[in-house]
Amino acid sequence: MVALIFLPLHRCKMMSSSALRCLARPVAGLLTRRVLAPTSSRLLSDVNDFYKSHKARDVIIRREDDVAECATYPDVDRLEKFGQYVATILPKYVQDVRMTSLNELEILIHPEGVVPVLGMLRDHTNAQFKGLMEITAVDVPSRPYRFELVYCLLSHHYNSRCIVKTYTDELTPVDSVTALFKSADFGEREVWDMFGVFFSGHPDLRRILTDYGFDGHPFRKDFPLTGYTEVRYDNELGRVVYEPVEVAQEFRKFEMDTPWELFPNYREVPQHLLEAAAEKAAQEEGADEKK
Amino acid sequence: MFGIAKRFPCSQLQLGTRCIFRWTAGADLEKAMGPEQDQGYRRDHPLTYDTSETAIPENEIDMSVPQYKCPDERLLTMNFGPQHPAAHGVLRLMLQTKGEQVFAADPHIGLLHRGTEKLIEYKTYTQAMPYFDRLDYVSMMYNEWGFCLAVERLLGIEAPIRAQYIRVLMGEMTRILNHIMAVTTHILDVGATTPFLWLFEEREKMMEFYERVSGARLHAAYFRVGGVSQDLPIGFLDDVYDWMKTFSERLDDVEELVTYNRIWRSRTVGICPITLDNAISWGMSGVMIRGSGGRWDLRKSQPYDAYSLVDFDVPVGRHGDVYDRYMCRMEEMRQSLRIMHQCMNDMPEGDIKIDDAKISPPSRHEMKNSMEALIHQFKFYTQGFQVPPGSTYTVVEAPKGEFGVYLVSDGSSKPYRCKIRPPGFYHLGAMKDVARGFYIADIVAIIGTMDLVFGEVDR
Amino acid sequence: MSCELDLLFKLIFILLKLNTMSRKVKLPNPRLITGIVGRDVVKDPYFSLSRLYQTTLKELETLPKSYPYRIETERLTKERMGLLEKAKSVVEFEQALNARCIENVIQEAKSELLLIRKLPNWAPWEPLIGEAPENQWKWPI
Amino acid sequence: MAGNIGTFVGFFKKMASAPLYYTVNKYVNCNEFRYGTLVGTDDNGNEYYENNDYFLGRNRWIQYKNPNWFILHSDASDIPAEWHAWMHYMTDDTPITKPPAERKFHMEHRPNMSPIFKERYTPSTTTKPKIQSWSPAQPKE
Amino acid sequence: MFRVLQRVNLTARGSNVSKRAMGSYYPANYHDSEVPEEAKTLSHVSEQNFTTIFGMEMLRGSAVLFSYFFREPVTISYPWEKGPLSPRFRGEHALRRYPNGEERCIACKLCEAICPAQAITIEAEEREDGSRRTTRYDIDMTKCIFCGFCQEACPVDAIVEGPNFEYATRTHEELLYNKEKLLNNGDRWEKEIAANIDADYLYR
Repeated sequence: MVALIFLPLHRCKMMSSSALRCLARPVAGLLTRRVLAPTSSRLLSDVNDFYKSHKARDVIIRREDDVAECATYPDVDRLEKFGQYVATILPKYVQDVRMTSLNELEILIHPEGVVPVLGMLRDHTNAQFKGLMEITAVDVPSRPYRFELVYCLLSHHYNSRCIVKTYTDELTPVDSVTALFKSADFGEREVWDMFGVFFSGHPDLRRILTDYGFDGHPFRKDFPLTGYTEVRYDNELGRVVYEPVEVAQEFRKFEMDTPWELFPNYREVPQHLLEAAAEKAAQEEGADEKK
Repeated sequence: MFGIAKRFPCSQLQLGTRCIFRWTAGADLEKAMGPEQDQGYRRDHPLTYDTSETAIPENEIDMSVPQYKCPDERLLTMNFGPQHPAAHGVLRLMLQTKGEQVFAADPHIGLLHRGTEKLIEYKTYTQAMPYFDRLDYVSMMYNEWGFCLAVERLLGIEAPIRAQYIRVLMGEMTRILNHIMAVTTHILDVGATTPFLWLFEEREKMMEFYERVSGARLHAAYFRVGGVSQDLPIGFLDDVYDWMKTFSERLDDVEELVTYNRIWRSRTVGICPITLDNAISWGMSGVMIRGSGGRWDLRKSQPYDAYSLVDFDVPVGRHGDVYDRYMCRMEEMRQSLRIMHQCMNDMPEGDIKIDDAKISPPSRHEMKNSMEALIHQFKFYTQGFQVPPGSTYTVVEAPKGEFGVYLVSDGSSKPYRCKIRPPGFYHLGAMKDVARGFYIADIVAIIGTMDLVFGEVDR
Repeated sequence: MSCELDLLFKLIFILLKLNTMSRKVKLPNPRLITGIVGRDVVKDPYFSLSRLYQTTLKELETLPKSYPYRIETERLTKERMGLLEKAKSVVEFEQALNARCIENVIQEAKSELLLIRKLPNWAPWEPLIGEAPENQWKWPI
Repeated sequence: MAGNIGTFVGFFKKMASAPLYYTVNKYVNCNEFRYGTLVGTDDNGNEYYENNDYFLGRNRWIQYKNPNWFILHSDASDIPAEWHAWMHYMTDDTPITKPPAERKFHMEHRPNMSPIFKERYTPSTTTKPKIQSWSPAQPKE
Repeated sequence: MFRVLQRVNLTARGSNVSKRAMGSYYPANYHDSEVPEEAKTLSHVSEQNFTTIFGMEMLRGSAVLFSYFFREPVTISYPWEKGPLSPRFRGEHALRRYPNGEERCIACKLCEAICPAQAITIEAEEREDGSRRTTRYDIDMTKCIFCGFCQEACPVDAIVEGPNFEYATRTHEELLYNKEKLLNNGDRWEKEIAANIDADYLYR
């Protein structure tokens, strides 16, 4: 983030342009056009004619009727039905299917079912999630299985997305889906590098984004933001050396949390309150019946 | 003519054995590429009768790893980049070559890894926004757009209609910026300097437009959650219109020079053909998938902001090679002009930020005259705004492809996890397969056609 | 006259082009009428598709009878078979399915078939192998 | 087009009227033979020219003041704040047509001093030291 | 051979499909013609041959190139001519003063809180006249990402990103600005900063 904008030419400016250039300038200037001068344009004058006449282009223009089916996205009803369907055809692995409030379909599965579920979603005619757009993980250290693995799938055919989630910890390997999706190659390597989730069956599980010989998995929540080591070029040794990290000014963590409760809807309701509410409702019902 | 015998096999390998369907291939292919090619077909399958088209392979995807042990003494392992000028940044490619022919390519990335996703976990949503400019630093505003849409989705808000139009306008300008960079540097790598100089002049003008709306030529930080930071200045649209009128002419010049040029065509036609099935399986998106005939554009299929209100066409290639992708990019630039033109005409008056004091800061006039607004100003810039708990995977059709943000919120003012899905990362993942069998000079063309920017690949 | 000229041109053209051709990859098959790269025109789509559907139906019998996937896939396959028999042309079949091209439909049928072959190993009709630990799917914590 | 013919003609007109040494001096300073109207001069002696026949970006230029005839001076950071806006096309008003409000705290412009070691800015703390030293020789009272 | 070399415009999918409408399923009817329709026409072939033999596409490209010879060069010779900037430009930071010479900054530390790069460090104390002012206002310009949030956050328009961008330095230390340097910047550039803020008041 060094702000190097322009290097000023300092007090050493000599004649830099050739005589030829200086002679050519006035001559060229005679026949020139204004750079910013407006001229007529085919594109803006008549768009349709332009595209009709432009047949030499070696591409097809997508027609409007080709995308007519995409008018509504996402198709919530269809996605919801599809989620239910997935739950019925894969009872062995699917723990839960959720439709989030943002209209995204989430399929929560047992970690052993990664390959079957993703395979089913890829190959089944009703699903056709041929694209695995992203694999990522979320580290929640307070859970018994701290890593939540997220597979974002895309069905180009049905123009819909779904998210498959599973879980694992530092030691339990998860089956690799590289045999199903080629994009999983880089995706799983990244998750392995950043979180240390091991994918069994991956043909080439190496680190990808961090340095050669890097130690640790930086996106875990217990990995400090500054890291442990820093590098610099050592003139004497003639190579890059690693040193413990030393920052001139500590990372300042401003306390920005508000003391007020923000989203009461998400509050955990204590069990005794729930029971009390249920009792009260039952009593009222009973009272109604008596009346 | 003997060149064909060497050349054919490689492309045939690409298209032939890795996918279910094979092209009607020359017989000399298997010979040239060795025994590895024989797998993948079961002639004795009950369904097969005579043509290969109905043959069902046992495993349709063969994830073979590039071999690093030289099976042959004549194979040479060589280093391409990270200082190579055609590597488009800090790409280190380990190539295994036989003569000039590449047998395996293994991209080593991460030389520009900054841990943006980790940094964002320590920033408020507002603070995280400028980091997105720095991901794909040739399509800055589009990255901001992806993040803003993700947060807006979690918040359950939508930008006002004027802001949506401004976003589309600036987003399409960004698309032209990006495609100029992609196409001209690609042409430059292949050997022509002139279009680079011509179109960078236009790029410079667009940078000035960037500077006028946002205050920075490159890292704009212009889009905000719930709108944009400031309205367009007076006279801006007039100047954009003037520029647009000359720009399509400039594109014609470049096409006249390059498109039918036999050198350019011989360097691009038939290079790196990618089948649609493979492109999808590799997680490709954007032009990479459209060049292979995929009719897929998120602006059309999953429209966001004002894209459902504008009319445009999407170019689709037929051959899936470098040339088709170049054509798609050129056409997309023209289409972007069309969209911009509509935006300028249809843009209504109105707010440019959401009218919610919790999410967008008050105007300075308001802040200096109203105590409540001042309190909101302080709350906004210290605490930020709180986002309801949940997670979303939101995508935009960035110039390079599908730019996705997987955002997890825990109800505080900082994201719990923010995963950025850069399109270039997955394009590069395909390198080891698509580069196979081509010459080293073609690797340059392939890198160019993938439109790699290492700010986003390495994050 | 013009035909002869054309032939002459062609000859010169071939001679001139031979040199550049050696640098060029011959395009695999320029006849890309499906518009999808890598999806070649199938010579006999009716035969391929009906054969695939028959095999699918046959192999579906290896799955348990009450398995919803089997029921659904049988229904789907039969429906498509019916459409295939009813359709007078390939285009009509494509339109009935709202498919881009029949080759895509063949591709779908193939992957379905491959999937069915994998299913006995996975046995996804069995009961759930394990519940998620408590709080695993709860958010926020 | 027409504008540039104007430039061309204007060039010779000015060439005829101005003395030769002046023309050469201009070339050496501005890297090019060009004529424009002198819009103003700032406190350092830099001269500002304008000729609207050129396109935006070239129609305003500066001729830096040389310390003597031998040393050529062209430091981009030499433009003072009141001319900076005009030079960068932020405004069409020059400080002559629209002088800025005078404040007593306004400081004289200074170019970028980084190349000159003695003049360059060195960071220093602006706070009082948190720990005060004392001289142990003097006994506390 | 011909269709391989010359990429003629293949017809769109729709028209191709309609051409091969058929009554039976036999391959003979289903097959698309080997050579696309356009390539078969004589004029097309002749044109392509002509192009290839005489290098017409090269000549046309050269003609475009030649036309650029007569156009005005667009290069701006930088230290003498400068490109346009807008009043919104975010350059070197400056601390401003009120017209009476009193410094504006009230040490509310909003800029310190919002700065994504944590480039700003502020310490404040009560001054002798009882007002609260900063004793330390450091900006590490090597950390700064020039997002402009500090000037947006500032309730008194004290910290601004001025129009100057020609402050490249030879050492890292020179970019660690302290309060004195920032105030000096403000005093030097105030004429232009004030004008820019006025010019942009509609949008702020």
